[in-house]
Amino acid sequence: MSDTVFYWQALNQALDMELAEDDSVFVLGEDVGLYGGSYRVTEGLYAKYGEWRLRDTPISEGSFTGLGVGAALVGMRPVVEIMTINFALLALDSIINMAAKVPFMSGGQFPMPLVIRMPDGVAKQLAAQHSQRLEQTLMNVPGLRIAVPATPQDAWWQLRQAIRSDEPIILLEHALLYFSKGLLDTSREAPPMHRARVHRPGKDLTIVTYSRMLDLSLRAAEQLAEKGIEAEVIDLRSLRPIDWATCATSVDKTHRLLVVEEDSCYAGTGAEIAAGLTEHCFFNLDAPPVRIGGKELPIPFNATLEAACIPRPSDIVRAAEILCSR
Amino acid sequence: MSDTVFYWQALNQALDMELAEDDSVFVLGEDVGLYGGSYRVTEGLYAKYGEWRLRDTPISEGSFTGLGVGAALVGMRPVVEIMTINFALLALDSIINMAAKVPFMSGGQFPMPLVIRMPDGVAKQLAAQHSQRLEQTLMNVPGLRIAVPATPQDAWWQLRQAIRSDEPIILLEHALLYFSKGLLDTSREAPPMHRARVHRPGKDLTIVTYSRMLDLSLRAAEQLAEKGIEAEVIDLRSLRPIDWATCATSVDKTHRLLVVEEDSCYAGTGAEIAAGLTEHCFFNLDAPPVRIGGKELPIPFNATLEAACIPRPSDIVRAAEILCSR
Amino acid sequence: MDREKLITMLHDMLLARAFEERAAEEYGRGNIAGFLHLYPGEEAVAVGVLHAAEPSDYIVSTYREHVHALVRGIPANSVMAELFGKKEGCCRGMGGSMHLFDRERRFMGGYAIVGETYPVATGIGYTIAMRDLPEAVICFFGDGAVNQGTFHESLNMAALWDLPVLFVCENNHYQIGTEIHRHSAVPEVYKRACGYHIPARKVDGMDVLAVHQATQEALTQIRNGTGPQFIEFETYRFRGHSMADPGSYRPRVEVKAYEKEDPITIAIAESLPVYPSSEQIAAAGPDSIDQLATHLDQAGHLSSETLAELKAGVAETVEAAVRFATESPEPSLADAQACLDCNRGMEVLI
Amino acid sequence: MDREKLITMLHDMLLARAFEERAAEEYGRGNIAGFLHLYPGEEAVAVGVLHAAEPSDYIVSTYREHVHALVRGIPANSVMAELFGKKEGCCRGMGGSMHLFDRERRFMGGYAIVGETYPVATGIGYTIAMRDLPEAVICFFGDGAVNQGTFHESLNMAALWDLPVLFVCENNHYQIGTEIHRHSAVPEVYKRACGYHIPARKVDGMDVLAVHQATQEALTQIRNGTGPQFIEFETYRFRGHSMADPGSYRPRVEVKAYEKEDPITIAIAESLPVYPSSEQIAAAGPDSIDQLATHLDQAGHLSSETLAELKAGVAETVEAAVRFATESPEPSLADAQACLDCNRGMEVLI
Ligand SMILES: Cc1ncc(C[n+]2csc(CCOP(=O)(O)OP(=O)(O)O)c2C)c(N)n1
Ligand SMILES: Cc1ncc(C[n+]2csc(CCOP(=O)(O)OP(=O)(O)O)c2C)c(N)n1
Ligand SMILES: [Mg+2]
Ligand SMILES: [Mg+2]
Repeated sequence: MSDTVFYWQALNQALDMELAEDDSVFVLGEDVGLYGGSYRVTEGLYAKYGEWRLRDTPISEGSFTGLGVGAALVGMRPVVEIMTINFALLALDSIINMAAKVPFMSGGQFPMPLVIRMPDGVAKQLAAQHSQRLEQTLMNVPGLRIAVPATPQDAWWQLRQAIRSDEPIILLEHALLYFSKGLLDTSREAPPMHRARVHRPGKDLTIVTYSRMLDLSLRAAEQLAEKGIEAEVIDLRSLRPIDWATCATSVDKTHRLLVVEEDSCYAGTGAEIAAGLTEHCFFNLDAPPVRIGGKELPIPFNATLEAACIPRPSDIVRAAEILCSR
Repeated sequence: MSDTVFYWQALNQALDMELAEDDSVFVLGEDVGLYGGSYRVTEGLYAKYGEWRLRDTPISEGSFTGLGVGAALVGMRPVVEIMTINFALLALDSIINMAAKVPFMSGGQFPMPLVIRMPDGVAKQLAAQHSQRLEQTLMNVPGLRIAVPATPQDAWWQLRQAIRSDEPIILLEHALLYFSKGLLDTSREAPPMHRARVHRPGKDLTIVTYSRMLDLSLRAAEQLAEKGIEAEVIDLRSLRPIDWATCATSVDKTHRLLVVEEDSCYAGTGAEIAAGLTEHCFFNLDAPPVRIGGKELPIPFNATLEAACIPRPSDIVRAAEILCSR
Repeated sequence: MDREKLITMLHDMLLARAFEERAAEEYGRGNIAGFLHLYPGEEAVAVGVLHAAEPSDYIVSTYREHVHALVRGIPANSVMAELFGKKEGCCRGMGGSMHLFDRERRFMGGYAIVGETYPVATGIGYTIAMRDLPEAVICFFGDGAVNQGTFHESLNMAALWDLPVLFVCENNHYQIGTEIHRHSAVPEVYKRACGYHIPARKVDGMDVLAVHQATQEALTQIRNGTGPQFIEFETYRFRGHSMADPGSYRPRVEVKAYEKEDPITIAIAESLPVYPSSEQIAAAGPDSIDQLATHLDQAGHLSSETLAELKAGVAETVEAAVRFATESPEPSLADAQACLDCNRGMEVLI
Repeated sequence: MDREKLITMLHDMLLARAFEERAAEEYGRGNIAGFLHLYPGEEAVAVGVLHAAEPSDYIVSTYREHVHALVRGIPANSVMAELFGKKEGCCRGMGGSMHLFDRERRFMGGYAIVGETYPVATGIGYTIAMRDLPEAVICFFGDGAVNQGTFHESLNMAALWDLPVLFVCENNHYQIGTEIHRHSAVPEVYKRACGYHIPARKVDGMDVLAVHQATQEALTQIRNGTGPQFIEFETYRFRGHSMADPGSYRPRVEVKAYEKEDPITIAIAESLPVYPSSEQIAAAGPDSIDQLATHLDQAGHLSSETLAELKAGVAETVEAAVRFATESPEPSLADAQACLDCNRGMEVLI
């Protein structure tokens, strides 16, 4: 039952199961079919399910995402793959002004069982136009759910939950996670899709993070432990909604909050996390919440600068030390 | 010199002056020419400057915004009008992945003297698809500036500053402000574009707001004054960058912060304002900052529900009273 | 076509006109607010097209869709109540004038962002093709909407995969205040389907019989599995773009010409291969309702009594609709929340 | 064409090939990372087109633009240094392989989001037309890019306002792994310009002389003020889409055929009105560099010594470029900030 797999494999297995179980599920996007997906997520599925269920599309992000909306209206369960989130800038009308709003505007007549999957984040020297995040853009939209699996197990669980749900759900899969490995136990029951998970218990500060920054935060936590600081590390798993209860319980205990995100902090995901938890835990906080995130720059192509523009474990360690000394 | 004018007239005069002074300025958008603009902002200018400088476009938001980027690359000063911000969802690639990034990606070779103007906010029963805000989407983008004039004077100042600047600048003009009136003194010198303004001094709490919510906040402040609570009301005027100094000075004095925004709070503009000011003023705060904003719903068409979905002065008063009692 | 169907079509056109004129009045009274885009002048398109469709077909429309909704069979009561933003409106007051939906009648929505109808229709068409069903999708859009990128993207996909979509352009010559020659490099809209090898033609949108026949032919083709079809209907709106628009960018003579009945000159204009000149427009342009009534009359189908009855009938329907809308309760915030949550089935998701 | 120009073109094609092959090697060594899209096989297009352009014309390109940049005159040193992400790269290491810019040479950038080149080129064209200047804009894009909405939107505007833009499609038959018949309802790309009344033709993109002549003709038309032109160049990339792509979706026989020189069969394929069948492809497909060299040789223009000299010369240029890139310093965070702030002139804005 339990196996070590790549993140992309977990997604691939999840898709395979859902495609097999429900013939209203179909996948569409650029090179998801014959090619097998740029990150191998759909590998082997085209041969198995054929071109109508693994549909290679032209480069028309706005419309093929909207096509997913139309198909969902008549009860299909489309899984739209946008090759990377950078191209989702062309599909935001379909996502925000159609998928998220039609169930509401129609007076509740039309559920929207649509899944949109895409890699996001800063990968390796893809330069400014290909290093977009957009998480906060989507977070602000009532009607959407956003899942951010950080492990193969979560990727498997959350993709299956998303496909089975009647809500429009965005799955953000970090580009650098596809080839990371982890345990996948297909017999374990899934927690609710939005439930945050305490990955490491601690008493001195709470680190709230998600997606690829989880791994970095855990590494930082180990270094902090050597210095006698016990960080509690929480993986949000979902950005809309946020599981405030799990986070607030931790902050109320540790009295200190460090938010780690990859994107530039200004008006980013961490702003909501910090503001929301300040509302929940203000009187238990010993110091102002600190946000660690990307620099206020488009991502430079140069490798050294690129690395300097997003958080490194050492940045997290340093910030945590300062925070704990206040 | 000083005159009472409509907000749209202030913008109209600003455009007229800049068009007259610099022949590299031109305006483009749907119905900005012959028709004179859906909110009258370009009235009379087509007759005066001709079709090349007041260019009516097809319904092609993605490309005519990108056309502005191309023209700015060769030194023009295009003023793109997107009829309403709702349609900017179709132009975000041009704004975020082109206008904001080209100066940087080109290694600093190409400044981007581009202005993009658009009405945003909830108007009167335009329903969910036409009641978009998107402010926080744009705020998160390094390389952009965002001005949010709340008065005719600021509209006049900030549009002229934006046109003269070599940076890509977004001007968000609230749809319900066009037909509001205010003083315009064309002889006064403009403050820096991003400078926040204390519209009303007070000592008991700080209300930070912008755009149309300024007027509502000022009305709430008057009601609060009658109850013995003196609110200091700050109009941000700019969302990127935010003038932290002006805001923090006030919060350090009043010890209480109330943020008023029109959009839904979750991951909205107010999240950054609250998180940022908490970082600046934590040890001077007597209570957690409070955010007042729109409900977590797409905007309903029904008038009563629409009104209930965005802040009203009474909501602000109530929140301020509770905040001051903590 | 049998007499009954013709009379039904005339009825629907009369109802459409009466409903819209009344909506304008109610807007004036403040009972309707927001953007209100009316249809007078274009009735022949909605009626001709939708009477050629089967109940199992799907309809995707724009913000100018009251008449599409009515002709499709959504009761005038529930359309008017939606315009009033009331709870008994077809979208419980959440959608309003620009967003009419009706699941039962496969009326898949009014979309207010220009260009959204294409991908939605294409997605429904994809499903039909995948399931190999005999249904079709009818996708409405205006002449201005043709310049949106989704037109290009969606028509390419629809043609590439032979999807059963009928693309219906309501060419009323204007994108708000911008006349078609000023917004389209190729003002003969149907010619723009050439980039996708989609069979396309132009049809007189003021002649309901021509509209009906062209639609039937196209739907027959589609049901044969040959992929999408495209029809441009040339028509005209008698009013401004929306209630907020005085329409002063249009030459008076042009509007007048279209308002005047003249079936001979329209026939001339119709036979022209390109868009008519302003002189031709000025000389042509019938009101399509009068045209159909005349046709029925001359064919001995319609007595003046029947016409009077029809008119009285639709007046009553509209009057009743306004009463219904007025009396309908307002939706509550809890109703709004329920609409948003309509798709929350899964326990695992909170 | 005079001998010198021909030799220069051959030189540029050889440089292009050598530069790209070396870039692939440096990628293998880890000196270049990220997406690296190479041009071997397509050299005739960049060289033929850009040698027909004036220095005062503007060039807008994609992520597969190293060769466009080199042929336009950006020194190999500064292109290679940019690929290495170094400070002396043409964009100071901020842009990288997909974002080459050069203000002086009017090289207006490589854009990595498919479909962005159209509006940028249209905006530059708008400015030229408004100012009534004799310049033109050359806009590059691939066959896959033709399905992006901006294609449609921008071509409509360019045609509507008679803008001086030459739209150049580099049709290499693939959108990454998706062959053109699977992404375009009308696979003859040039025919898609019909929706905008833009004069369009298809030209053999493996024959640099044909490319050059077609471009000259189109630019002459454009400078006459008649509006945009469109040329589809049929070509082929010998490598995968990018260094990350093994290209296993392409039949071996197809790739082999294109790699082989055969000027007679290409002439046959060229004369076909439609896209060639796989058999025809298999039978055709020359390497355009060999083709030009043969032409020069047969015309008595090129001795084998000259050819050897040219080859040695470009090898040296590329070697020097790698040395330069290797030795160039890394940019600092302060440099990055300065790039972002390049447009901060106004004191009023902080
Ligand atoms: C993307 C987008 N841009 C602009 C608008 C504003 N707008 C509403 S209707 C309209 C004109 C549409 O013209 P056409 O497609 O011819 O339809 P008609 O109104 O004439 O029926 C415009 C520009 C919009 N709703 N959506
Ligand atoms: C909007 C967008 N969607 C997807 C991609 C990913 N992508 C990069 S190149 C490419 C294929 C482009 O094909 P084509 O236009 O034929 O150019 P070629 O690479 O063959 O030169 C794709 C899908 C992208 N960069 N931008
Ligand atoms: Mg129209
Ligand atoms: Mg290609």
